[in-house]
Amino acid sequence: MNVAVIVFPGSNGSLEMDKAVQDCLEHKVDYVRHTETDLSNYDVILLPGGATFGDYLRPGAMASVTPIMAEVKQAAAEGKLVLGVSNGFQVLTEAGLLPGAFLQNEKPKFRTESITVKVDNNETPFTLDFVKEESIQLPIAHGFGNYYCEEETLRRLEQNQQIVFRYEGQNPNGSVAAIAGIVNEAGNVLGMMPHPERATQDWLGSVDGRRVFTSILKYWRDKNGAA
Amino acid sequence: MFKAIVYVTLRESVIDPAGSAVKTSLHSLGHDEVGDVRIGKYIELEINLKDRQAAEERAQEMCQKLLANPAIEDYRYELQEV
Amino acid sequence: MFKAIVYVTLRESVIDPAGSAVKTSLHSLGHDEVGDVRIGKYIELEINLKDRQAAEERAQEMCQKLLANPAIEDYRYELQEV
Amino acid sequence: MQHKEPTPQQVAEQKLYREMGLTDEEYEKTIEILGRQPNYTETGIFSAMWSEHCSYKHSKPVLSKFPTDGPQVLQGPGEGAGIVDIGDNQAVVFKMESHNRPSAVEPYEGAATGVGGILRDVFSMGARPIALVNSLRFGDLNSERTKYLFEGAVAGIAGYGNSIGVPTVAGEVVFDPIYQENPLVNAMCVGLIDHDQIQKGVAKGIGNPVIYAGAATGRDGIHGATFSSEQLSEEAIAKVPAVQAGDPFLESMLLEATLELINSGYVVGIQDMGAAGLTSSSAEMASKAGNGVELNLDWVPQREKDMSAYEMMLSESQERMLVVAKEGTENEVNKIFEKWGLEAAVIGRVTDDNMLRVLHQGEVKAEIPADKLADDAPVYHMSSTTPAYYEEFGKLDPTQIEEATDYNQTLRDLLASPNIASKEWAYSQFDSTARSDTAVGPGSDAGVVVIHGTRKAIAMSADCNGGYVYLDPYHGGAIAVAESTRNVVCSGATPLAITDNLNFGNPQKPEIFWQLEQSAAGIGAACRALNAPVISGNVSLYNENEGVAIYPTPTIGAVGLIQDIDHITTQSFKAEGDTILLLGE
Ligand SMILES: Nc1ncnc2c1ncn2[C@@H]1O[C@H](COP(=O)(O)OP(=O)(O)O)[C@@H](O)[C@H]1O
Repeated sequence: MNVAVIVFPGSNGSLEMDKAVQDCLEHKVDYVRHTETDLSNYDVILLPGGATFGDYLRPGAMASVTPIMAEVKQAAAEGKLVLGVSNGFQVLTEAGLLPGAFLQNEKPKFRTESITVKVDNNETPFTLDFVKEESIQLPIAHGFGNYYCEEETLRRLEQNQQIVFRYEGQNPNGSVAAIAGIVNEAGNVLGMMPHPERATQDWLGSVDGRRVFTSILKYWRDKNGAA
Repeated sequence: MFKAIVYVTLRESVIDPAGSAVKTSLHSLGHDEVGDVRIGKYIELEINLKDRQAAEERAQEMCQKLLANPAIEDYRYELQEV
Repeated sequence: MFKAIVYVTLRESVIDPAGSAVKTSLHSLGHDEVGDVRIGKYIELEINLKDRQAAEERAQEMCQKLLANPAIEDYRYELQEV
Repeated sequence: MQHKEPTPQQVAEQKLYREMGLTDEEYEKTIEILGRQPNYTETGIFSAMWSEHCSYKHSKPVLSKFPTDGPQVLQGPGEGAGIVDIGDNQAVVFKMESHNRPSAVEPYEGAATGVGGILRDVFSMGARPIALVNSLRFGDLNSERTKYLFEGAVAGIAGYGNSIGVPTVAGEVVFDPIYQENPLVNAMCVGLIDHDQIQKGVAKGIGNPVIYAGAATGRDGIHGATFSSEQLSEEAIAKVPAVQAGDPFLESMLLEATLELINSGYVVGIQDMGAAGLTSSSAEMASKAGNGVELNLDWVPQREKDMSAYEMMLSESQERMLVVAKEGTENEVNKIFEKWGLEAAVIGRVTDDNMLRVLHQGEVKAEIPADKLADDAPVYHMSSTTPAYYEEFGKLDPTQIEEATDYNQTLRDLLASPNIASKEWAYSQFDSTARSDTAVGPGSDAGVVVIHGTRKAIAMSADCNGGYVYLDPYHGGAIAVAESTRNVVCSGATPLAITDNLNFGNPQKPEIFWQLEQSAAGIGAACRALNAPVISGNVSLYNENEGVAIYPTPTIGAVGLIQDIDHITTQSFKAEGDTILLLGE
């Protein structure tokens, strides 16, 4: 399984992704810069958190129009797994790979916190190792995590079970329907605001994030036979 | 040479957290006369083209591709010859 | 009732990181015609007052106290009767 | 249009040097050094380099009493930041800086650029920043002004640190009316480095190119260094054309480029352009190597039109670095900066004549012996007097203090004080989990980050009780060290060393100087007792308003090493039935 971590200018979460894949899967990742134009070697594409292009204009906006994004779209169309976390999620919506958009948090401040997330759909390639309706603990760290979409879009998301994670209890940012993570219709592109890659060691406070990565590997193995 | 002034505003159906926060602050400063507050962007771009028609097209394109997000925002622009 | 439209722009001597990043991004999208980009705020406020003079004063006050930061920003506003 | 600059005679006759912050004696000394009257640009350069901020002219005699050595110390005070060994060829690099004045004028940008500056101090040493800490003092929280300043500063720290992706893991906030007009914003950064990557800010090798990299120069913050060493008056505020604004995105590119550059081996020396920008970085780098530097300002990337030599030499535009590279590597160096989308330009050469020579538009605008400029700043041994208040308090009989009648109410009052209440409102805005190494974020005794790939962790804390220091500077200073190191110890760490930020009033007043002297002595004594030498620090003087000084506030940042992550301990009670022990007296 070949894993690419996309590095846009300001993708300072790329190291976190790298460490998570190493720690959870004992797999190496390749860093692929935003100017590159080939992702054909990769099976899994990770868009890390951070502040691409300083989060100026709108978070994720400038990253979404860089050359590598054409390749990410191609890979998504081919059914490869694409995971965007936090700023990576924003890049995916800005690029049109996922519906909706992000507004500033309801209380317009940056917010870091460990929150409870419910697994709404455990049948995606990213959530196979979770139990349906399971409550898990993940950190959030964002200023623009307030997911917004039109009612019609929300209806479709609900119908197709595209809502994968929801905030449980208190909604930290005002997201529509407490959405914390969604997949595309085909189910191979996941965007999530909480950081699974920051919940991979006991001393980090939670290991619940590990299972996002182990799920990816499980899915890939099932699909491709062995490792 | 033109200057394009682009106004990007949140669509009416979309809530504006920053606008609401400013409204609250203004009220607490005693500005009870203030009703709704909406915060948008005011972008000034130099466009180094001679032809107005061409400048117009380019401005339009930039708005669509990058400056505004149609999922939540509206835009309009003005071109000034400079 | 008035609507105040407030334009807040960075003072010329102050760097505009967002503007520079947008300019670079537009260039890499092939928009070589773009020169300087500056990004400011476009704020719309409802003012529930009948008297223009009073609305004017309040708008001025809000700009100075909260909407613009005189250390780095300039502002201007327009009042529209609505 | 070129500005009409005063002639050297006018500078002398109209005593224009005073406006720039030089005293008559200091001005005389510049004449002695040059053998002639300095021109306008040179006067500006001297005044910036001889400001308290760059020269420590009032605090040097005090600072020299700190213990700075130890087997663990790889780099003591003097460079961008201090360095301490943590074994296995690794070391931690750290320092604290103040951005008090800018934060009082424009809290968001002031605090943000404070974080930016301390990050550059650390990564210009070749280290990767792994954590941020801050220490904040504001006035009465019931005042609108305080709320505005505090909210702005917190948002600024968050805006910069979060964007760069360096976690903020600890800090402190204190509200007291004494800081109403003089808020304190101190920021500390901790970085990680391999021993063989350590860089110094030296301009070695005659003929080597001097390369400017990062943001283009504008007129921002001109005379910030002298400004930050003066009392904050209306005039001072008006004198600054605009406060510096920061660009964390550019900084994160500069960070990556700098580390890649250092790794490349092309670099001889590198220094951040902080206070007094181009002036201090070039003069200090030249003087440390015993060389000279010739700069041609025509080649400096400029953001504004028609900037004079004076303005360029004194600009405090943020996110800039000065690099001395090996001759012949200019193109390679340039490529690295280009890769990160940064502007870079060769702006001069290292010379053998010891001079800082500045050329602009075909003219020599300044020619000053670099060592004299950097090292021969006057040093003042101020007189010190025990203040009357101290004598007064000394007579106080504690047994005469009325005892509280209602302890429940007293406890409630204490808990309601913003100084004791949770600081979550502030620190929840900081990304404390970035980099995914944070074992303990804000909310416990010290912040703890794990050294990735090892079992080791680093604990850090910033503390000071200005009220104690005011009442008894010697013991108050010692207590600050004890508190900060205790926080580190309680987290499972052995203290390695400390950094400090001495925030005081006007040292020319003997009572204030006494506070400075006494508290430094107390800090030194505590450091010796705890084997925690001072490896870096910063001084912020003249924190006064209408003649009233802040409480003497020597903020201490302690850093400690945890040998095994299993030893990390946190503050909270863990389980029912656990035994509670009280240690100490
Ligand atoms: N400005 C700040 N930034 C980050 N963390 C902070 C800040 N202020 C307080 N904290 C954190 O809040 C906790 C409590 O702080 P404080 O009240 O100073 O505690 P103590 O007096 O026990 O050291 C500490 O973990 C501290 O690191």
